[in-house]
Amino acid sequence: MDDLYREYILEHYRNPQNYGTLPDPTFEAEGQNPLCGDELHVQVAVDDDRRVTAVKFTGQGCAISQASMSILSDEIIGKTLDEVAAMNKDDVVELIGIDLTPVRLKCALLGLVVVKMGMHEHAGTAAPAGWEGVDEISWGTT
Amino acid sequence: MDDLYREYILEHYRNPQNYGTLPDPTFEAEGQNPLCGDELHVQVAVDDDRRVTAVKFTGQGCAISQASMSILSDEIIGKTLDEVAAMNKDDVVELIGIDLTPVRLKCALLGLVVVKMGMHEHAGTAAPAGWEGVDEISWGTT
Amino acid sequence: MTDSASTLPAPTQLDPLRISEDFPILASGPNTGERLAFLDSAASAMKPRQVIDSIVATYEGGYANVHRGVYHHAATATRHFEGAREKVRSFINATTPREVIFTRGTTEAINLVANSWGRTNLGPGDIVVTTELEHHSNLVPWQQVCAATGAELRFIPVDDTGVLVLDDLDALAEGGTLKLVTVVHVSNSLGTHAPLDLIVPWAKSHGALVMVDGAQSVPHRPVDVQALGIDFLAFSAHKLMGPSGVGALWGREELLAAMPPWQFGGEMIRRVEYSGATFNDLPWKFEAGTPAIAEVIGFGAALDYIESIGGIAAIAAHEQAMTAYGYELLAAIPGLHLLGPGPGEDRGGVLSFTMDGTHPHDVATLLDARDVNIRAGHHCTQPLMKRLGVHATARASVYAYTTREDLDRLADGLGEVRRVFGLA
Amino acid sequence: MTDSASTLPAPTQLDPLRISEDFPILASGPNTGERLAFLDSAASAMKPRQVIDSIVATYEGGYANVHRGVYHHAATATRHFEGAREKVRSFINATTPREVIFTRGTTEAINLVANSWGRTNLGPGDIVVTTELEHHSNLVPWQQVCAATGAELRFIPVDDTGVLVLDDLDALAEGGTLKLVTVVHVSNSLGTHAPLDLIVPWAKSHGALVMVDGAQSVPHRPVDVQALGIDFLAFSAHKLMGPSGVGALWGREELLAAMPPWQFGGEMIRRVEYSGATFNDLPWKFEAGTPAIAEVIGFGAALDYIESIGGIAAIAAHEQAMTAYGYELLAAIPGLHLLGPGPGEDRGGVLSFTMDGTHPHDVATLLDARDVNIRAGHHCTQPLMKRLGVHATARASVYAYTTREDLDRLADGLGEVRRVFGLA
Ligand SMILES: Cc1ncc(COP(=O)(O)O)c(C=O)c1O
Ligand SMILES: Cc1ncc(COP(=O)(O)O)c(C=O)c1O
Repeated sequence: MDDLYREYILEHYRNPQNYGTLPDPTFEAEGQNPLCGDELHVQVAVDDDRRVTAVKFTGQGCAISQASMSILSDEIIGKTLDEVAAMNKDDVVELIGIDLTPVRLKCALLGLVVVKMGMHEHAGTAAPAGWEGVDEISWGTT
Repeated sequence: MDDLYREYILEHYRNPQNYGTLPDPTFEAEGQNPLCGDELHVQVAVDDDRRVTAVKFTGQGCAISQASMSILSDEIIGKTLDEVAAMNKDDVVELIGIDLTPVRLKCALLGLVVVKMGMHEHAGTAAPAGWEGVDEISWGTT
Repeated sequence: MTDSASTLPAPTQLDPLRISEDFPILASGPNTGERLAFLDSAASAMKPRQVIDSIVATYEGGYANVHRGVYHHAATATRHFEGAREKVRSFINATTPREVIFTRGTTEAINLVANSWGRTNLGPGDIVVTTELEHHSNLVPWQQVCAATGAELRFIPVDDTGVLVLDDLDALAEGGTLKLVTVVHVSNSLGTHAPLDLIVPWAKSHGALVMVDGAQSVPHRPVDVQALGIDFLAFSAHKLMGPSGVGALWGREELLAAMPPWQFGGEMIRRVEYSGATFNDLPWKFEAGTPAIAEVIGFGAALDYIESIGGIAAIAAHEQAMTAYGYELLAAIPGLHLLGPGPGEDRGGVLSFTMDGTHPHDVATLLDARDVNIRAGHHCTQPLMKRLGVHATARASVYAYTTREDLDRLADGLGEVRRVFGLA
Repeated sequence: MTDSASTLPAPTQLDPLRISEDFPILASGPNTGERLAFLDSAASAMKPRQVIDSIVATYEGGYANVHRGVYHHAATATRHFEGAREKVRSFINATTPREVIFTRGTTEAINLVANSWGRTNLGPGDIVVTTELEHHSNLVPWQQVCAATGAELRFIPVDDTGVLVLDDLDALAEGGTLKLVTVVHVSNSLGTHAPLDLIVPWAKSHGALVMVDGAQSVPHRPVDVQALGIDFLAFSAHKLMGPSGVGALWGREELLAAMPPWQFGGEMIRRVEYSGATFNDLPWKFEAGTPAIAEVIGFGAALDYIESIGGIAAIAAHEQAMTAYGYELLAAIPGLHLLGPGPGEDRGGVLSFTMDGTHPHDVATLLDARDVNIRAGHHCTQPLMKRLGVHATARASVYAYTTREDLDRLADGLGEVRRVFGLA
């Protein structure tokens, strides 16, 4: 049972990285997983080269969603927005390193989806219809 | 296979008794079995003692519905209306003397139902809601 | 509960381990090989071999489309199909099988009433009363039909423990015409039992109809539609150990007879012309298209199964014992908060809880590793969750096959969850 | 049929006797113990062991309510359930599984479109065109929605053989706005194949949508929704050897996305408050309540089964051969009149006939004694029967498991019927 939630996840859950708010974010977004009530509010600051300089988030929910966001926030700082845009389900799965059923995978992906929704809004491009609409989360293919 | 449709049934089908119309019926009624398109128009003459003196019918449909009506018409001539009112599914089954699935039973009962509908209308009493509504034909109990 | 209770024979005592032998899926859990401690029957119950066998028997030995076929298998399938309707009638003590409409489940049954009865009987100035406890399936259809017709939807409130507050019922009927009161009989989220003995007379005194969402009551306690004095009842076969894909609406005959059909097509017609159609008698008027044949027959098999293990009263007694046992076990866990009515109250076999420092989804995931299955989330009652100030709960629910050992494993697992999260 | 046909590999030749071994119910008829000559697949097909096994496997080893459960069986059931959606997508070559909505069957799928699309898009001055061939399920819903919205329902006529007359299509679009053309792909009563290659471009030239009732085409011939250029397709699993109680609506994503939900409850919501609700994405927006879990999974198993015996093109070829054979046999019987298109034409595997001096119900009853199962009646097409001047027909229909011997027994039986009725 301990394997399922490695110490690594639990540590991020108890002491999330980049928790809080930014004074002057370039963009921000929030999202919920209506299935379980997980919520995240994410703020991102970007420099002139479209490189992420800071990320802060607040939220509440399960260990998986909150820890994944914590791990993700560390990961994307320093990346360009194009690099972030290229990230997908598999990257998140690899980052958190545990096996998840589809329902729990949605928890893990919430952070990335919220960041991407913020990027779309910022860029003025059409965002995916909604949380469930994100193709990577389609049930049929996992 | 011959057993199923005894010569008796086929004889009534080919040469129905009391086929035709009455000049001066006491009451008449018609009915269809919407499942198979069987149709019957029945006329009944009754004397002052409420005893059936004549029955005539026209119609078209399967051997079972037409032969049953033919057999029934012979049977009810001479009966009082109260005696006719007391007739039920079992009486018809006994009269025709063959085993029927529920769907075909509806064919066999069409004649009795039409006669009873005519009696109700004549008496001014509420008729059963319709062909399917006749309790004896309820699927669950056969 | 009633004065005459002592004169009734004591219900059979269920042996859940014996009963579990009828459930192939319980024999061995997918993660441990141990017995599956399945504590999510409120979402959907497992199926006994008798129900599975019924489905196989239909397809292997008596299948055909129903009602119109002349040949042997068509007659057999029709007889079993309509025989299941009679079993449902008898199970809820309806007066005639014409009052039993087969639907996909509770949700479709409620949508049928909302669309057929609601759209013809509701208008501006009319009031529909429901409760703050409702499952989305008995809430959203009424929101929609009220929005479409101009009727107003009002709520019987709950207190902080999720018990209905009936103190000011009459205020709910003020300023309009109360047409319908629609109530979940037993809450799937909390186990709260709605006091129909108070609600029904109140509704009737206003000339309103009463619809009951029986999804969580019909599978778990005796429900007698005549004794309750209600007008509509909706429930699902999959929650009473029957197949998925089928359920029933019961309605009083004169109401159903006056309602227009909702779906149109084969089966439900009497006579069709290119220019229009007339419709069949009850119950078929409301059953358009080929029905769920093997599922309806399996529904009947599930009701037979309930009878065969001692009947619904015996199941209710067993669940009451299991719920009391589980309640005590959980209440003893530090930081665990049980929601809903207390252990002594009349309640359903649902134990909903939160645990400090853990999220219900994590709790359920960690328990799954031990083959203890519970549900986590809002249980399709988002507004109720918000009203109670929680985002989600963990929920364990019991049934005929639930053992004390299942509940012991739940409690042990929760102890382990606390250790994993550094709480113990 | 197409220029490139010769470059396609010839479809596998089916061995119906080998295939019949997969169907337990065919092994022995209830009246004679002989093989069941089941010639009523157009009403509902029999089920192979593979489909029955799938249902048993779900209930014995992978059952739970879908989509929300965290535990192992819930994940398994959800994966198989959504996997079936992908199989349906692939079978009809839809672009995404979001376009596949599970319903109880064809009838519910059509009612969904009539209520959701119809009530939001139709009004006075609008025209819905259908055909004189329609099953009640694709007729009565449109009568109802046209009556409710003020739109007008018009009919593509048939000639005396039941073939659609397309000579004066444009007249059907005059004096109003053509919004929808809804057509039965293959007639269940006659076997008539609707020329969608002519009807679709005509509808599109008027800016209308096209809905296809695929109840009798999807199980029997390749149907590619993209190649056909249509907008909605409805069909039933029970007619393609899948379980009862389930079917599908396919619709183009942008149309479905713009349509309001029809039924309301669990599954189909995103966020619910006491005061209102927002709805889920496709396809779940249209799937309210617990779905037909084991049935949907069994639907997928039926599609796998079709693949495993050689695919839908092979079934179509086999049926064509059986239909031609049967046609010839029946045409040789004195006093027997075949309805519908001739043997050489593109037609479905349905042989509808009348026989002088006999009624179809008597024919079917007498054949049943020999375990030859056919249907008799109006086949849920009362107006078409009237148009063709018959009260009822006898109908034999073929499928993958149909053998020449089944058809020989039909012909022999019809000879016997004639003797019983003193006609031979
Ligand atoms: C052409 C056609 N359309 C619609 C239907 C209705 O299908 P279902 O009864 O499965 O809803 C049928 C089958 O009865 C059919 O043959
Ligand atoms: C109280 C209650 N009402 C309604 C429903 C809906 O039932 P179904 O999903 O079977 O339509 C459920 C089950 O989810 C329930 O628990």
